[in-house]
Amino acid sequence: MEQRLIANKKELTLKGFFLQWEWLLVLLLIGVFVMNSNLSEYFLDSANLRDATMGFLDKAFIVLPMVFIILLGDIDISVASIVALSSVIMADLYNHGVPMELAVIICLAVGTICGWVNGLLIVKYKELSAVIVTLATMIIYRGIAYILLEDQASGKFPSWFKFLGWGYVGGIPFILIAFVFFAVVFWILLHKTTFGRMVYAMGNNATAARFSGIQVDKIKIIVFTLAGLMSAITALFLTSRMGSTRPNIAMGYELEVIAMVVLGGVSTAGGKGRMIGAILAVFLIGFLRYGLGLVNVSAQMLLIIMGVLLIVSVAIPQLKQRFAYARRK
Amino acid sequence: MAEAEYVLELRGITKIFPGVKALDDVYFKLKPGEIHALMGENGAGKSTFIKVITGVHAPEEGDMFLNGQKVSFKHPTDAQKAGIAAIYQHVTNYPDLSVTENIFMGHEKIQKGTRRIRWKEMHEEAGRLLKELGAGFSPKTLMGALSVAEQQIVEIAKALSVNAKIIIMDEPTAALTKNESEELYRITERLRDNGASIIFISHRFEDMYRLASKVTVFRDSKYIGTWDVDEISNPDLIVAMVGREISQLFPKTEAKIGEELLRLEGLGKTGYFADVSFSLRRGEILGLTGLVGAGRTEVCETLFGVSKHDKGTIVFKGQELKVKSPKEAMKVGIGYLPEDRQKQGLVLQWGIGRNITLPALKRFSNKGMLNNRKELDLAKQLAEKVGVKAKSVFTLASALSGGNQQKVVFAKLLTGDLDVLILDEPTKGVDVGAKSAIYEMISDLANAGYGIIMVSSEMPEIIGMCDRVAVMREGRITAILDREGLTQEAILAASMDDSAPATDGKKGAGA
Amino acid sequence: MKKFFGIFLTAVMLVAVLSACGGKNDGNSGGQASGSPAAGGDSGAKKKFAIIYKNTGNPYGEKEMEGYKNAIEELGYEAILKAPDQPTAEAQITMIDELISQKVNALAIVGNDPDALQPALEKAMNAGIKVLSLDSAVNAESRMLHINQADPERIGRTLVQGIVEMIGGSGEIAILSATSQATNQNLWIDWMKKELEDPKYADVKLVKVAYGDDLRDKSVSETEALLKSYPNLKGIISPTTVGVAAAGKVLTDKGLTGKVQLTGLGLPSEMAEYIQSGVCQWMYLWNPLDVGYLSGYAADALVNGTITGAVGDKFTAGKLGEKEIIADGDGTQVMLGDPFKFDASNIAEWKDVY
Amino acid sequence: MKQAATNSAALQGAGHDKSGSLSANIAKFRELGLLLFIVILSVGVQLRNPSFLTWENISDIATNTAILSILAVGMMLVIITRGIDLSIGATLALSGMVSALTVSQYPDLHPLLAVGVGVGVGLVCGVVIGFLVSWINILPIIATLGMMNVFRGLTFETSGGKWVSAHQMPESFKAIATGSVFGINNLILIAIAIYIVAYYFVSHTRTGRRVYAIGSNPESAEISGIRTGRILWLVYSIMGGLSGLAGVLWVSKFASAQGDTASGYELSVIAACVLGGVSIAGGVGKLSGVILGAVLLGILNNALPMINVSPFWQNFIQGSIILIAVLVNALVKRGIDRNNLMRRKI
Repeated sequence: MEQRLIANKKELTLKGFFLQWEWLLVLLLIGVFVMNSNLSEYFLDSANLRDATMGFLDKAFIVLPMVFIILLGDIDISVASIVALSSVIMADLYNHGVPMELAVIICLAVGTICGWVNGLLIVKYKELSAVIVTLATMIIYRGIAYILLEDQASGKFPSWFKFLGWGYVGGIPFILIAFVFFAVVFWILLHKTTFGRMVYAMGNNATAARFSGIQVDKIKIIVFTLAGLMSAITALFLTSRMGSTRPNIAMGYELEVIAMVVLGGVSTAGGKGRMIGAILAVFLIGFLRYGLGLVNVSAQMLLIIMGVLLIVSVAIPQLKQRFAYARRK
Repeated sequence: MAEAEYVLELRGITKIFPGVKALDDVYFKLKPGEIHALMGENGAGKSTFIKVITGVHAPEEGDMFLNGQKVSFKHPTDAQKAGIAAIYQHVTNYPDLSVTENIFMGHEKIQKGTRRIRWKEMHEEAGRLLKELGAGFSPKTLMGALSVAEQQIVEIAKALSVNAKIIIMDEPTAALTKNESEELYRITERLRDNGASIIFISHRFEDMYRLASKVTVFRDSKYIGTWDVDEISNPDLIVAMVGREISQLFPKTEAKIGEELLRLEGLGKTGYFADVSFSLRRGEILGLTGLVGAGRTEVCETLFGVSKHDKGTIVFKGQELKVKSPKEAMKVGIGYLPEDRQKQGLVLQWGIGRNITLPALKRFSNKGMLNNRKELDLAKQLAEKVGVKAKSVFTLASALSGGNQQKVVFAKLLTGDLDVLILDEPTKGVDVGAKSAIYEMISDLANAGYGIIMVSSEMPEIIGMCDRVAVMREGRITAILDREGLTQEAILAASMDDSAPATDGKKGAGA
Repeated sequence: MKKFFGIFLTAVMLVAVLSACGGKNDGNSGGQASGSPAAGGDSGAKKKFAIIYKNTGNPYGEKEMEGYKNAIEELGYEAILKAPDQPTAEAQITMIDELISQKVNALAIVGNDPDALQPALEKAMNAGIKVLSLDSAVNAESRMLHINQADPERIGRTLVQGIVEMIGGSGEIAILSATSQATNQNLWIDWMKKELEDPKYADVKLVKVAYGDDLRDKSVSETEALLKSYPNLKGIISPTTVGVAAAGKVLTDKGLTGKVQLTGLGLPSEMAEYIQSGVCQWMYLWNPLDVGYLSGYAADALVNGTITGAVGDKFTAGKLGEKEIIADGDGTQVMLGDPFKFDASNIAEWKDVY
Repeated sequence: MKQAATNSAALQGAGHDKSGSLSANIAKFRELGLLLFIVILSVGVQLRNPSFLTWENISDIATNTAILSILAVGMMLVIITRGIDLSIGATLALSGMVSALTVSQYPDLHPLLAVGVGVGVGLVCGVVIGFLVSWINILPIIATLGMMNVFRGLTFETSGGKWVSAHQMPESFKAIATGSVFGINNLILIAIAIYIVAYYFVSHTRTGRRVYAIGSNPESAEISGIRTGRILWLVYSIMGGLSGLAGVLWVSKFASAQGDTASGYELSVIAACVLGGVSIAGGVGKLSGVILGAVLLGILNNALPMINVSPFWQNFIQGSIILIAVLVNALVKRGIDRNNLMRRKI
């Protein structure tokens, strides 16, 4: 067999570079800004924009690990309940005299454990889909929160805790800084490490990944555990913003998070999509909501808009395939 | 309609899948009431050919005539209506539904007015068909609970139930023992006598000699020729199928056999295989053959830590080996080239570079951080070593031909430092050119001191490549044959014979 | 090329969606707020008064917002009405942020949680916005003034007196409340319990407080459970609009009219049916229109400084006349007046109002 | 409703798995287990509260379970095809609201027409989802998630924030849910009727069986020439239609239509199916099981308040029961497979 040389440099075509979902999101983001600044004179105001991020970034922390989960072709609908449970436990402990610092650590621990349990159940019972497992744990985790806090709303945290959700560092909201930090960490984890590579492999072809010596179960558990941890982090910021917590906080967050990830171009079939897309989607949806809020669009109209946006954003890649296929025929 | 000379005729059929030409200008003629063998090695394009006939795939070029009329099937139902039925190689059934439903799926018996399913009739009809085929199970059994052979029979019953004029059987004997095959021959002949024309696909000569009056050969998705069975000699047929003389195809060089690497002692796994024992030494190529479903793949997967055995021991380099995952297996030095490279071997949506480096991420990452430069260099160097034909390491694996895909999977094995290579059907669905390249590679690896287990159903390559051959049947080793005096007959006898396993020193107890 | 086509398609469709929303919310904001807030320049001059209700699609809330809007428009200012789709504090916090950005002059809120809104509302007050709560209060630190639809004590005591009168002075009674966290309901229930401590209710026994979560199905099965578990139950108090209507429905379907008495706080429109049929002889509610209306004038008074929210301040609330601010725990409040009693005699004229 | 359950179970037995096949037996055994659990639960509750097993209470449970069980039929079909539908709560609300508004406008409208309106609206919703899933092949969970928001929003829009309440509805309309034929409440009768039709559909019509075929093995469904797309579309339309019906019944039962009607109800319906042994992996699911699952949930909702379980425990208990049920399912399935292997003589 004659030796043939194989190039190992990627030939970059400009078109290839710009024809990416992410660029579309950037365009849309710009579109949102233009639209909003036309709709309301309050939109293009550095202070407002800055504070707006505080309003929608709390749930964004869950988006980061959810990217991994959906890349694996799974889904986790229990995250919102994990937020509630870890937040409630933290508040409850604090009000029973546990120092806040410790309570915070325990909050993180609780979230992590919840996520780990999800992961464990999912790999131990492969015949159950992640949807069903997390559906059950979703009800259970929130159930525990109710048992703990019953009808109380628990709060009155020390003043420094308020800083998480409301504080600024050099005029920049702390929550924004925190999000940027985590976003970078998760971006590196997904795109620059062996771990991220393995996740992609599993998402595309779990069997092949296994035969290539990847410990698929271990990775899956880690990913779901990460989701738990980040939910706990969301719990911290959300609780701090609310100044008090109760068992029914963060209702419906799981759906918003999934919507953001999908809009970010992460394929629900697994294996396709990038971190940057999801991050863009967070800001896209966030600023869209904020802008529409500024002109007092009714809540139900917002619901409809978000629903349509989600459908359209998943429909498009599918339609593209259909057209491409039709062409080949 | 028998006035037409051919019930079925295909002219110049070409079918292209993204990246591959699955059928390249092939011809086929089927006379009424004949059994026509269609032969060729795995990947010669036989299965695609059937799917074209049954309307699953629409060909890019070529015409199809039914009783002289030109037809083109838009949809499988069209083919069914035209009286064409196929018994696919990978049994396609509904495990959660009853046998009756599997038989009648797509053409249920329904009441005229109410459109109600007539269960009673269907069950009776199904029962009758099964009895004819000499099956012992009730038509109300769930399909999932049947054995491969039993499911095979249900598939045939399905074909009977539509009293098809043309019946296509795709490798029906691949998983059957001698008696079962005999049974099948009987059934097939009766079908013919009832006026059906049968396309019988196989790469087993005795099937052809036993049944067919004509034989057509495909190779590398091309049409090679059609002959009367009694016209063509065995060697000629092999040349037709394989493309060249066995001797020049298999560059088997005598490697020096070294110390023992691997020894299985009474290995068993409930429901899959029992008391499997053999040993493997450096530089040796051990063939592992037998019928499909005889448990060969299961044994290999156990060695590779994909699944666990529940009896016996594996001895690797002197001490007992317990691998719980492929990762561990690769760490100790056992590599596996899986049977289905598309499902188990490759990430088709990825470039070949990433595929090659997947098992060896550690080698070019430090503390988990990837080093792309190093990765690409490694990928390039390995891809060239195995002679993959591709533009760059970013070429998508899905865009490669079967042969090149297989080479990529080989390259994956070369990333780790291994001692034992398990190659499961290494040349399945690979064109002749790539085949000889792969054979070359295998014997080089043997010379380089690897111990190689080669699983295959292809008699020629087993005979051509192996130092010793272990034959399995129904989960047991029935014979271990040495290179000298290695003949198809001997292997087939050991793999198909229904008499008590010809145990080579081992007891046939347990499980 | 294909790909380009795909992307192009994508862009077109998504932009279409966005512009669609753009279009929608123009039209929509017209309906939501009087005067288009999008109409830049002059809207800075016009004072803006915002109100946030618990959640959208609740007629009681619509009425309260309507009352507020009426007041503000009487005063010739612009009113902004907001309500999240779910009754959660998170959603209200976001809306408060949006209103702060819009530099509204005053913000009236019906809290979904007494404490959770504190940081947000404090931020609003620091931004110079006058903050008051109405109907269900937020805690004293996070408001300047609370508009109380009726004295919780009066509500609690009146309801107990009512049911006791209906059941003829003795027997088992139960309470069907809203969610277990509802601030108002819990407060009223406490007062009911206090009233029941009075010796003259010696043979009236409160057997259970059930929670219907303001969900129809749950309220119904909770009521049924009450009837099963306490066969000789004589009366039910349900201080929540959904609960009392659900209870009325159950009693009607089971033909327990007259056997088990029902009273509570309900919407006339919802309850008309059962009051006319006698299932519920009478029930109470204040006029949400007035609650909103009063809040509107209070907000205005806060903005133009006639009041600071301190005890003793007085202001005139349009057609409602002069109101005085009184203490309420560690905060201050304005009392609308006593709850209004609806019975067979007057329900007909109210059932179409709200 | 109970008897509907049992006899449809019997009939189904006649339908296909009356064989000696082991898995079939275990599947039956599985439902018996569920039944047993229900009995034990009932007895336990009965001991705590004697008024539980009264005829009146049983009929209450049945009435309250009727709507759930109607929805569960549709959801079973959806899940059998390896899908899921999160939008039914919203669909229910929308169609309920529309029909309520209609009757409040035209009080002398015949109740059947009102039902027709509701079903119609639901059907449209279902068709839309079916289109998204079968033609644009969007993952069901995502498609229904998005449409859930849309339908819910539309409900608020159509109602303009108002509720439609008892006095705006004509007696005839309220009678749909409250009326009864020889002592059996209409809801129960409707549910039974639906189950009989559904039973006929899944086990005696071609299309019905093909729903199973698709779920059991989509690839070979294609090869044997089943038009997968159409059947998927049909299934989601049925789901929508049933949600529409449920919407009307709901509104008529509670004599009130709100914007937030039945939000989150989809979870209970899915739970009922999962409890009833419908496999998310597709292809498996029996009406007898589903109805038992619905009844079990109905009993829980009714019993927990009656035995004074703190309302705060109810979430946890229901969640745990669902989890346990699915785990048991999984383990039983493994048991079957292991047995099948054992039977292979080697």
